[in-house]
Amino acid sequence: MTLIFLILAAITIVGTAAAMSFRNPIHCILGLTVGLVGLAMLFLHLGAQFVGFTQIIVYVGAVAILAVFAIMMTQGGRRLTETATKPQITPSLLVGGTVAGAVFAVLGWAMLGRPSTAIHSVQPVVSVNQIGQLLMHNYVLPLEIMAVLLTAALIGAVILAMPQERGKR
Amino acid sequence: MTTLAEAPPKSTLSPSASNGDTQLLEVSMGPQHPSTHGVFRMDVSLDGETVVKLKPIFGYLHRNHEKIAENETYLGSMPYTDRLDYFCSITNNWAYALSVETLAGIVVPERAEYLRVITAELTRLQNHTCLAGFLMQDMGASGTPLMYAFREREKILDLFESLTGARMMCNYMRFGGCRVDLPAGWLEQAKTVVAAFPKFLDEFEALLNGNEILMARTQGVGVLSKELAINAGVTGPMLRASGVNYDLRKVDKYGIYDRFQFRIPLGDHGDVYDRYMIRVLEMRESVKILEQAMRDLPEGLIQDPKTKVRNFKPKPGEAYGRIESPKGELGFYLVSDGTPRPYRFRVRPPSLINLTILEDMCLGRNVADVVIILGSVDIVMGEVDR
Amino acid sequence: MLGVGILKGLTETARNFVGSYFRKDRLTTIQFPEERAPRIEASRNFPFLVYDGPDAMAGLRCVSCFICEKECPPKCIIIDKSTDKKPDATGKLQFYPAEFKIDVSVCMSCQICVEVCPFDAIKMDTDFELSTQNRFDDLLWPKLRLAKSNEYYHEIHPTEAAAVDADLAAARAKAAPKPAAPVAPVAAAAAPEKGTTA
Amino acid sequence: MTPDTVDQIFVISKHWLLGYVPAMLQPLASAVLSVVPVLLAFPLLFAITTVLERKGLGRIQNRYGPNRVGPAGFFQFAADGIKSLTKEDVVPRDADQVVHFLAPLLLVIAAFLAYAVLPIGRNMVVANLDAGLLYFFAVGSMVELAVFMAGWSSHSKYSLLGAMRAVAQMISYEVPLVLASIVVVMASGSLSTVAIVEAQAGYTATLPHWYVFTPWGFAGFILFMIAATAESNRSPFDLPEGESEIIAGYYIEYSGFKFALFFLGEYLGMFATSALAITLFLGGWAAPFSFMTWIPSYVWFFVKLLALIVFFIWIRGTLPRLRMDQLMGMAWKFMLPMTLLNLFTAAVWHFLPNPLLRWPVCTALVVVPFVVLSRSMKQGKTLQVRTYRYAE
Repeated sequence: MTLIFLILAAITIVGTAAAMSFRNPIHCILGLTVGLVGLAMLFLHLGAQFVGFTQIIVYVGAVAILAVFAIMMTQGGRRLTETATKPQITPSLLVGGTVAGAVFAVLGWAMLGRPSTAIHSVQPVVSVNQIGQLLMHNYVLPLEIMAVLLTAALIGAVILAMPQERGKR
Repeated sequence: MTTLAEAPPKSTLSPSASNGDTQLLEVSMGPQHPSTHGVFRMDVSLDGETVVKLKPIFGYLHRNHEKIAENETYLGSMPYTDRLDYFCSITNNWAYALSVETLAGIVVPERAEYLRVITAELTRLQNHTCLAGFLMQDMGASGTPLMYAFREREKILDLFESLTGARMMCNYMRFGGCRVDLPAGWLEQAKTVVAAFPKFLDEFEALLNGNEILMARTQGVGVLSKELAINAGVTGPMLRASGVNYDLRKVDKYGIYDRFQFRIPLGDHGDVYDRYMIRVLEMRESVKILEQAMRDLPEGLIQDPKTKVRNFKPKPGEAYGRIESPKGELGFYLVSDGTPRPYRFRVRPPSLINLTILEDMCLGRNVADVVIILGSVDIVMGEVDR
Repeated sequence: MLGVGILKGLTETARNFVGSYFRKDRLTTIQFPEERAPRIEASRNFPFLVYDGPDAMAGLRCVSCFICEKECPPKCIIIDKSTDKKPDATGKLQFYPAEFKIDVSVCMSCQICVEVCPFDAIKMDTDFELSTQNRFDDLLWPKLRLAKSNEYYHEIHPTEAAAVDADLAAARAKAAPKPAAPVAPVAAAAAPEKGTTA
Repeated sequence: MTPDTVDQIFVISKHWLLGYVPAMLQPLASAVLSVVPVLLAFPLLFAITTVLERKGLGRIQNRYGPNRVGPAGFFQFAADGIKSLTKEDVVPRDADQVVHFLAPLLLVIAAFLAYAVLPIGRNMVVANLDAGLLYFFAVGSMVELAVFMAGWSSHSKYSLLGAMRAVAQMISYEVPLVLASIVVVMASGSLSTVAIVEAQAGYTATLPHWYVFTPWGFAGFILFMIAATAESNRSPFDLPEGESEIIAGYYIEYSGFKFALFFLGEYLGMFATSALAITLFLGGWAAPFSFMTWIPSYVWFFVKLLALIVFFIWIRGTLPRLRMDQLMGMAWKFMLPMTLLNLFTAAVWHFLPNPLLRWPVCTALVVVPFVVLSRSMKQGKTLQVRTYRYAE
């Protein structure tokens, strides 16, 4: 069990590290994808099928593709040779470091704050059915709010992308 | 737009940054491209997939046809005209023969005129079927309509072979007539082929005409306005699809076309669908002409006996002979200085002139549209580049 | 309604699919090496030289008059005229081609050489299986390769060959009383040429 | 042997083989024994399909199709495979070598992974996942990445155009694909493919309870098949390849066996989506009539699969290809509303227990929007068969 966990963790870490260290943005995205897939597999390993597969559908199938498209459209996939040549202490690095530190601090606090036995406890069996029940009963209002929000975003995107000649005619 | 010519950095993808607002992708379609109908090239500038600039580049198949003809006897140029528009060698022959006959004042016997009409209209049938097939091929129909078109074309080519000896390079017309008379049984065979043709057209139209995808792809695409078509000198089915009633068979009444009852279909929109449909309808009219011509075919000479085969020297002068080839007005302009070779030989190729307005039809359309617009122009590179 | 045209097209292709199993006109392919299309008599490919009698080189009708070489549009015929005269198939002394070559890679099968030949010496062949390994020498056909018998000519173009033979026989019969006159066969043979092509 | 033994022969033999494996290795051996047959069967089906497709297209086009290699040309696939294996593998100099190499692999792997949740026969599924349907779509979304990698890494304009088209098309059609299959999830109450097949089990007077025999199921099936055609880049949605426009699209710069891998990946994707359509709407491995249940379940599965493949080939032999904007318009303006309405129809079906009422209501709910939408699509473009005037 731990061996599988270690492999998956290694995949995730290598993927995300690659995402940070490659120079070609497309390669970074591909590295990030590997990291995301590794994360999804960690979810699956924990028995959370729904979350794992949703992670792949959303992040690999949509977000990574979207990022790739964005990079391709804006930069043409050109290598960023002029940037990131040497690690320099820049404001961005500072901000990034702070955020990373904060995240790690929170995670560490959460893990250390709990009794260590929690990790070895029996895996909760969460079926898709239960998730559906929860979404449709307890959390139906948040779900609907999210749906409205996303619909609004969708309409906004459509309006933004609409050809502008319509007004001229 | 200004930096288009600048070579992109080696490792980048092709979109070269232009004015910062849009990125243009310059794609060279051809000369090796499956749907440029030969060695034709279009330098297309794309914004996304929208064409913002299209530069047709031809000349890859240039063979010096006109200059060769000026160093060749009048008869010797006849087989070369086969190779202009290799789909319609017989109409090419006819246009050339017509101009030489005008130059030398040769009278063509009646039977020969009928034979010319019959073979030329058969040529029109096979050209138009193949064009429709190729157009569908460009639209991605995996060859099915094209194969049906070829199936019918083979029958007509068989007729050509048994009459002229060759399927495509017929070399059939001679000054003052035709080279050979009909072999035994040819007319009956031709009658069966022509009689079966409308049935094939019905099938073909059932396969395609009402097809929603075809309509969506072709209607409103590549619109050519009446004015532009006239100004650009566009001729043939393309011009008629734009709604201009101009068919040399009616205007010039060359040969004996005034003896036949037929109508000229005209389009109202001038888009790809109209160009396709006009050709289909023209085929039906051609079948009518063929039926009448085969019915009325008289007996008699097929060759003006006074015209010499060798040492043919027309009087000094000039002549322009033109016919309605399946692609448009095909004309030959000849200047004779009294020697056995023409002093000047000039072809008016309908394919080339119809191609000149390609960019006007393609601007603002997609790559996919460019391909079918080009397909609907009906070009043969042998004629465009000569 | 959307889809009706598509359904119509689908029935059409289905008809052809089923028809290809039952009807010959829906399956037009001819499986070439095993099957062959029926020969069409008038078809032409590249020229050949006709000879009479058993000996190919002695019986060539060609008298190397250079007309075909001159008239050939792509200039693919190369003739070397002989210096001496040899008796032809009828026993008359004639010039003969010391070498007669056709560059078939240049030839465009227009058959103008056939039309202008006053001696019916050059005709169009129908053999199309001509692939070679060598694109230069093997496509420059010498006299030996070009020479084919009159019987072969009869075999590939029976109607035309019969007419030519009749015309030649008539010409010879006409020319027989005056065998010494060299001009007569030329003039006489020129006229039948019309008959064969007309 | 009883029909039941024949039906379960693969399951039985697997268990029999597992008996010889030490207990510690049994999970691994079980996985291998489940996976290997799938890895063998579907590439073989791919090989057969290439021949069938070429022969079928040939017949549609009045020709024979391949008929030289083996009896009636049936071993053409072997010749093609050997050819593509022995061909030179050309990689463009400017290509991104690593990504260029990985793209076909990822495509084929993703295509193969999808088969894990497809029930090929009774008790014959590699992994009976609780969220099987979700797994299928998750794996399917990796195909897009592979396609993009192929198009981008080749550094060719045509391949880039093809990749953009392909990815845009696949993302757009994934939405109707998922929405069309959700009606089945609503009806069966499960995301597990095995449970979905079981929900369609049973017969009413020899006729099966397949979802395709309900108004929403029929509409869902048609919509699913249209979306599946687009997802697998088949004609008339084969724009990413578009050989007359962008030559071969994203795999234009591939040669040799990598090219063959793309082909394999595409066909495997097509089989997988067809198999999913069978699972969702056509009762999976179930026999169409109750008196035919003695025929083994896997036979039914493959018969249905072949029928769908034949339909794909037929479509390909008939239709020209759509244009990019029309394709997108179709996805968002036709497929999406129709699938959403179909969800509503399925819900109505669920809450109207009276068969006399729910049949006409649901049929109307399917047919009326279709007519209205197709009218509006045609009127927007004023598409029509035109009549022409003649000049004398």
